Amino acid sequence: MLEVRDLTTTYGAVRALSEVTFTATPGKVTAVLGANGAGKTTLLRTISGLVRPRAGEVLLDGEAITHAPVESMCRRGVAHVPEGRGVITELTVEENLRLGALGRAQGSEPLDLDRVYTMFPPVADRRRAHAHVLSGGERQMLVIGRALLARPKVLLLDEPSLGLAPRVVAQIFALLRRLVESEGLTVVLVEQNARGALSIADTGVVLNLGRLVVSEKASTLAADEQLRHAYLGF
Amino acid sequence: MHSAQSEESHIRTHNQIECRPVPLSADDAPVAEPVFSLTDVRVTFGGLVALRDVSLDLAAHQVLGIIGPNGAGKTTLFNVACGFVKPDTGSIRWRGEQLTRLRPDGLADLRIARTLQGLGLFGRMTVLENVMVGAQRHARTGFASALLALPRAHRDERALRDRAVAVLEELHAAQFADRLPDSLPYAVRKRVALARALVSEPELLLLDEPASGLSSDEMDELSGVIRALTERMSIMLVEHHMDLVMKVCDRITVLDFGRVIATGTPDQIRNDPAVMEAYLGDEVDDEAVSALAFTGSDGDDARGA
Amino acid sequence: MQQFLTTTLTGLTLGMVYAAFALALVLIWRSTRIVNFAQAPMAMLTTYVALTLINAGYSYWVGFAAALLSGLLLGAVVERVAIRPVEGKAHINAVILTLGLFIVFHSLGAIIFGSNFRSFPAPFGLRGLQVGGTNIALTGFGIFTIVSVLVVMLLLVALFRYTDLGLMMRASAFNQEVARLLGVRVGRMLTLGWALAAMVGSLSGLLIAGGSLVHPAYMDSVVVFGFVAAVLGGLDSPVGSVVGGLLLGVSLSFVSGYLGSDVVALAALMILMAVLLVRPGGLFSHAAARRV
Amino acid sequence: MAQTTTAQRSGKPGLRARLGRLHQESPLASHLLVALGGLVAVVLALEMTDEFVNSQLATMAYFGIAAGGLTVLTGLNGQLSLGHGALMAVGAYATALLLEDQQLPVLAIMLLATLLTAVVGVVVGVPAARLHGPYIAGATLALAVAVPGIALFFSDSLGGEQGLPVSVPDVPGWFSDVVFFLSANETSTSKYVAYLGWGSVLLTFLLLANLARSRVGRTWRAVRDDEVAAELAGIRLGRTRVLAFVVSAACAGLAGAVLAMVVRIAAPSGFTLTLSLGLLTGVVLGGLGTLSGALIGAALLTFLPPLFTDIGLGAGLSDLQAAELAPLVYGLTLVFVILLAPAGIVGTLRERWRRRRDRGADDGAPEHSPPAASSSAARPHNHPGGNSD
Amino acid sequence: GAGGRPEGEGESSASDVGVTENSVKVGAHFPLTGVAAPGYSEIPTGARAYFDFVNANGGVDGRRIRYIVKDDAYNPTNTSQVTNELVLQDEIFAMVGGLGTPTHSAVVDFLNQEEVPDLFVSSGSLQWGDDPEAKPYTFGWQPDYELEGKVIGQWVAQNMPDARVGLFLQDDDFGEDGEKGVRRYIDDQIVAVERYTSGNTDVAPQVAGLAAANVDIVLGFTTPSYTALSQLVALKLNFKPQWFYSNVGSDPALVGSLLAQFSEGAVRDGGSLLDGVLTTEYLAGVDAPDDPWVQLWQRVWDQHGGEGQLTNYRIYGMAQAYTFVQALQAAGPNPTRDGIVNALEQIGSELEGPPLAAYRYSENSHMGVEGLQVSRLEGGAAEPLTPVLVSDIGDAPIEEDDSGAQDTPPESGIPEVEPVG
Ligand SMILES: Nc1ncnc2c1ncn2[C@@H]1O[C@H](COP(=O)(O)OP(=O)(O)OP(=O)(O)O)[C@@H](O)[C@H]1O
Ligand SMILES: Nc1ncnc2c1ncn2[C@@H]1O[C@H](COP(=O)(O)OP(=O)(O)OP(=O)(O)O)[C@@H](O)[C@H]1O
Ligand SMILES: [Mg+2]
Ligand SMILES: [Mg+2]
Repeated sequence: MLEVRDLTTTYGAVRALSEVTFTATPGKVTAVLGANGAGKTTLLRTISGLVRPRAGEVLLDGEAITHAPVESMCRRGVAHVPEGRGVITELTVEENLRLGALGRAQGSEPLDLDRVYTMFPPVADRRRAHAHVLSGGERQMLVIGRALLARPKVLLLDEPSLGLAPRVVAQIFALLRRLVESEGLTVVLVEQNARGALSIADTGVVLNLGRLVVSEKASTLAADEQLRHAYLGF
Repeated sequence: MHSAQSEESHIRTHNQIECRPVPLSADDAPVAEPVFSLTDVRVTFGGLVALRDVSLDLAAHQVLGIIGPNGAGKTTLFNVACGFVKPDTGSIRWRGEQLTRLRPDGLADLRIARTLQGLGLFGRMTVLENVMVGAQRHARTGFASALLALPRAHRDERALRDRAVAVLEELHAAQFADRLPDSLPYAVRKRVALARALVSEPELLLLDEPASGLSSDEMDELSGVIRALTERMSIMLVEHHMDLVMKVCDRITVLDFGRVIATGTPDQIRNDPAVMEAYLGDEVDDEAVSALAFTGSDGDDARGA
Repeated sequence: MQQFLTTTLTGLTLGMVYAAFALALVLIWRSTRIVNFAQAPMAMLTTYVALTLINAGYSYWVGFAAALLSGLLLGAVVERVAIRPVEGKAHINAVILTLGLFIVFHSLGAIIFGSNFRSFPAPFGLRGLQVGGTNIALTGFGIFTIVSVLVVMLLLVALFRYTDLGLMMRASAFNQEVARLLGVRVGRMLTLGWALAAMVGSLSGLLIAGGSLVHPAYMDSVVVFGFVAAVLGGLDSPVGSVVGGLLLGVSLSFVSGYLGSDVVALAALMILMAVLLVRPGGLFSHAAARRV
Repeated sequence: MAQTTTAQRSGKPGLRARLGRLHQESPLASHLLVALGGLVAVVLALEMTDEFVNSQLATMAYFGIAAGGLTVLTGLNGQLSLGHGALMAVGAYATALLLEDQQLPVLAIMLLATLLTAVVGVVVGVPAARLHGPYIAGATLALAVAVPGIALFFSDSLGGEQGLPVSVPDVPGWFSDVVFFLSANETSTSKYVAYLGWGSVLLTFLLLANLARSRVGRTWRAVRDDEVAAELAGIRLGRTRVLAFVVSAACAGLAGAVLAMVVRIAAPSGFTLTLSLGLLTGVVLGGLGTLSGALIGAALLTFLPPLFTDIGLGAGLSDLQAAELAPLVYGLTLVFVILLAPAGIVGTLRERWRRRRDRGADDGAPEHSPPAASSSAARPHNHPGGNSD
Repeated sequence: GAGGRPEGEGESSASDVGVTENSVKVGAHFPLTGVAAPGYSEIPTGARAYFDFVNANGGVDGRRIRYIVKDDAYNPTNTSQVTNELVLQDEIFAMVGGLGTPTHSAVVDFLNQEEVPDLFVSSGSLQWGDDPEAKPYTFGWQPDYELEGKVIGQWVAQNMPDARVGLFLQDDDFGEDGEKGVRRYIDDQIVAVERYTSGNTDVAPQVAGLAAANVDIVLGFTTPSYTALSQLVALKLNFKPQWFYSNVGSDPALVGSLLAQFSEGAVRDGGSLLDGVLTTEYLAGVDAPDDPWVQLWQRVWDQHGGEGQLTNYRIYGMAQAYTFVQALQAAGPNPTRDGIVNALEQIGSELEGPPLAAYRYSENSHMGVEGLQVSRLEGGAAEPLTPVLVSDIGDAPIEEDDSGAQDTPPESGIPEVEPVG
């Protein structure tokens, strides 16, 4: 279980997060929604320690990890798929995946890299190539696959559908559902594509200008036209 | 010029599904006189064939959408059109002329502009300066007048600035003129990138995933902008957001594994089973998903609590 | 003929020395993306450590080991104290920082050890070998040099190509943030990279010094030619830096012998330019990167 | 840009704002104004100080010119040159050779030396333009050590190791008259050379400031920030890089010409790697990409080392220890500046100042704030179109 | 006490720039840091020790000599800066012993223009003394390289007339002037010329070139470290010609110690490697501990030296300092800049001092020591093979003149020169 309590993060004078509190439960997908610049990315980066919060705390299974080093997150079972440039382009595709498996959660068995290749055939074709030759979508697939090789308990996804073909998005969402249901994975999903995200999420939280303004069951949120209009624009 | 015949035969050889390329029914927008066309373009990277004899046409003041699975070769197609990638075979025609020895830095003069799949903004320059760089083509004065800060250089500079401001205003981004791009929300940065492309007053605009990372609202806005732009230019658009593609494109070309598997109007494409199968469909390949779904894997019970 | 042979052989040994230095630069480049100009005076300091021990009566090999160890330590300390704060910042800042360290170590060396020429012993003979009555301009120490550089090169190749440690080091160099997210202890990797590089640098210092003279500036020309060798090879490739070192060593030896030693540096420039004109990323660079 | 800073430093907000506006309206006028102010300052400085300080200022002048050129190349165009000392050598040797036969007026000689170095800049810049980061560093490093060898190789015409003596031109009568009229001081040759040097500084900086502000400077920065995007905007990468290199080389050539007259000799050992690296450190210490930073860097290069030696001697060290101490302290200064003020002196001051201004008046009209090398202060913003209907 | 002449003969006063009632300020530029520092940086320590010795004994005419040394790192740009400091800021009375040809060239015009006596430049270039009209304030000190070349050339011509001669030269005025001198006698015997650039320590290609030309004797105009390097390469190539090194590079104590440490078996005793090597001498060095001058230097160094041993570089500095004290005494109780120059021109050639031969100072020449002798190194010491051979630049003949070698130092160790005029 991942709990976020009163999290406040600033960039210089800019307050990107103000006293955000929510809980992501195992076996559930929590969608984090909000307009551009609402603070979604900052939220995930604060959870995984890339940015240090001004105040508040992050608890993983009751243990405070607010100030734990970023490097330790993987081993604690928290995997973060960063927004955009998550591929180490100078390494080969396979090396990127090997790195993912190297940092897997404590006590977990390694997964065969081939599993990623089965899930994402375009990546498989390019396994010996340097990652910089990959197309935008192929990179995104690589990053997601790499995060899963770390066998996380908590998966933080920052706009995973960015640049992916609709079919692949469907595939990934299906995978997420499967993982959540059968493995009890905790998923925090940041999406610009609110409709898609809500369709697979159990709960949805909405950020606006760094504040958490709504926290609802996903189905309720999708049904509430007023909310949707006010914050999600669809 | 290629013939419709050859294109057709290609598609037939690679694709069992019959799909009728241009020309289409009479009520369609006329494609009679394409301003931009690629003919039999082939690109290989080592052993990988990224584009397999691709041909396509774009008529004036139309929007051509290019869609297809990831890695299908869409960006590569743009790269060919921009001179970043030299095709092994095939030719490019623009405004009735064959483009040989195309170089990216010559595009602006050819009145072609492109946005990048990444943003490619100049990080240490203000938004205004970013856009003014795009206006480079309109500059009239050279090194000497810049060195001596002659009045005409100053006038020139002001003209560039005015153009840049005008485009920024058009895209509702003028209030960010003095900011550095990194500090701006993603959607604004995307508009800045678009402004930089537009300020050169292109007649052909290549947009690579202009909607990625945008909210639905912003996407609506964007489609308005794109439609409005067709007044002034022809547009090629790579995008994975089908809502946007269907809304703004006059015609759509679908790539898969570097081949054209379909070309037609949005309606035709929407219902094309081959496209459905390769790209649009949302039925899930169960085998693939279970590969990464841990369960049933070699070590699923070893996972720590 | 004799002169040709001599020139080739001395060029070969010299090239190996450049290669050793280039390997150290490649190692740091691969693990932190920084070109370490301070490598030369760092190696100078560790060579003096060895010299001090040897002069105090210890055997050559004790000094040798001590120099390598102190190199390891010095590299780690330098990375921790000075380099860590600028890692991941503007590239030029790191360059200037290593230049600053260059000056600091240089004058420290002169202050601590004096700025006189001192001779440095070699563990093997310095007389040319005799092969069938003719003299070959290859000494026992020369052979030692060649062998040890090749061994180091192979070890580095193995480290980077086949081990997880090497992979993590490279990941840290390329993208610290992503590497952290993947659980790589980036700080440790960087320290390790510097420590290993400084050790290889120390080795090159010992090899250059062996059977020759040392003074606080004795590594200065090596930094130039070693860097040129590394760039020739492509900066990323251990094999490349050895090839670059040999190419440079042998050709400069010929230039010096047949054209005059004053144009040696000019020749180095020409060779570098010629190679970079054909391959802007060095001899062993990968295929041109995808730009868009 | 850098060119505003002189005005900025002079202080009162009212004046600054007015200057700022002038700067927007007519950059040339504001640059000229600053240059004129500079000229007055130069005359005052040279007339009020003794011959020794004059000579130090002359030294600072050639460092300043070269540093100005280098800061443009590295700061604005992102090319790292470790070989500017070699380009200075070209200018210096040209000056020495031209002054030898006393045919041309000194200004013409300086111009020719500058042009010649610019030509060499083309020769070096064309291949260098294809290179990146450490590769260009390597190539220019090799250049720095190779060029002195040329002087040795052609020792018949270039004087070999001993170098070429430089016969400093006589002070023209009108010049000493003007100086006498202004200050009632006599003009020695070394003072004349200092005037030549500072005249060159002002001219160079005026032109560089013009360039930096113009379209040309903008294309340089665009290439520095993103090559692909710059190319798509119609910028010819190679040509742009070469141009920046040539401009910078020309500055180095002029600096070399001044150096030759100040030092009165052009010898290979005067243009070692130390010179090239010194320039670079000066530029970074002062604040990369800013002309005022280049000037500060030049001052540091001129005044710091003797200061450290004197302090060392004053503390009772032996000559040798004091001599070694100077580089030690210099190196340490370098290290600490990079660690504590990575944006250099000017960059750091400017950032301080901006932060204070931001705190003082948070939503003042956005001024033309230069994109300084380091951080970008982001301000809160409302997302347009976020809270629509 | 020992301070030259009794006091009261003249009023001590601030007679010129840098001179006060009780002090005379002199300056020098040396490479104390950088590539050229090894060795050369010892010279000023010797000079300072001797000045301290003089000061401790009452100075010259009651004036202490204040000796300011500035580091130029062997870079003419720096030389020009530090000379400005010395002349304009420190206001020295005279420059004494500034080192290096390119470095000192940068300031020689300035010094003459400012009318600062520029005494005893530490370099054997001809330009310090061959044109007193152009450089009236500048004086050389050591034998010029051309003179040395002539002596070496004549010796080879007389003793090895059939030998194939190879030259191994430093690529600057040192090698060039030396070659000029040598060629006056054995132009036709020279079959190979190899030049090394200072700073490039790989001399194997050059030595291999000499070996390939099958030379019988190599004449080396090298610095000590390059002497050592060439010996090492010769060892590696098994190349065994007769070696003849110029005075600059033959310092047997230094080169011997450099060669002494090399690896087990290869070079155990460095001195022995130099056995049989020929060289020239104009100043007795540490290898001749019985020489009265060397005994004086040893005494001075023991009393006033800093760290380290007495070395030939330090002896060089002391001998220069000794000459300066002589000149200052000759300039009288109220020395002026012009006065000291004038004094040197008047009586410079009669000064009795440490060098084996006299100085050539006169109104027409500011050249330094006029001769040297050829010696052979044996067991780490030089054994003379010839009397002192004196000559001058150009085609002046070489003559034997041992008179200068008879000079011995005064008991007090401080010269006693009568004021001129
Ligand atoms: N490194 C930074 N420095 C300064 N401000 C920043 C930085 N990163 C983000 N911000 C600002 O913080 C706020 C929140 O940004 P964040 O990236 O978390 O938003 P987001 O919801 O992820 O938006 P998007 O949909 O564009 O990814 C924005 O105003 C943004 O401009
Ligand atoms: N320079 C290159 N070297 C090798 N392979 C390349 C290169 N450029 C592209 N490729 C490969 O060619 C294929 C097509 O890439 P491209 O970028 O055109 O795909 P795309 O259709 O734009 O995909 P996406 O929708 O994911 O952006 C990919 O498999 C990619 O890995
Ligand atoms: Mg985000
Ligand atoms: Mg793409």
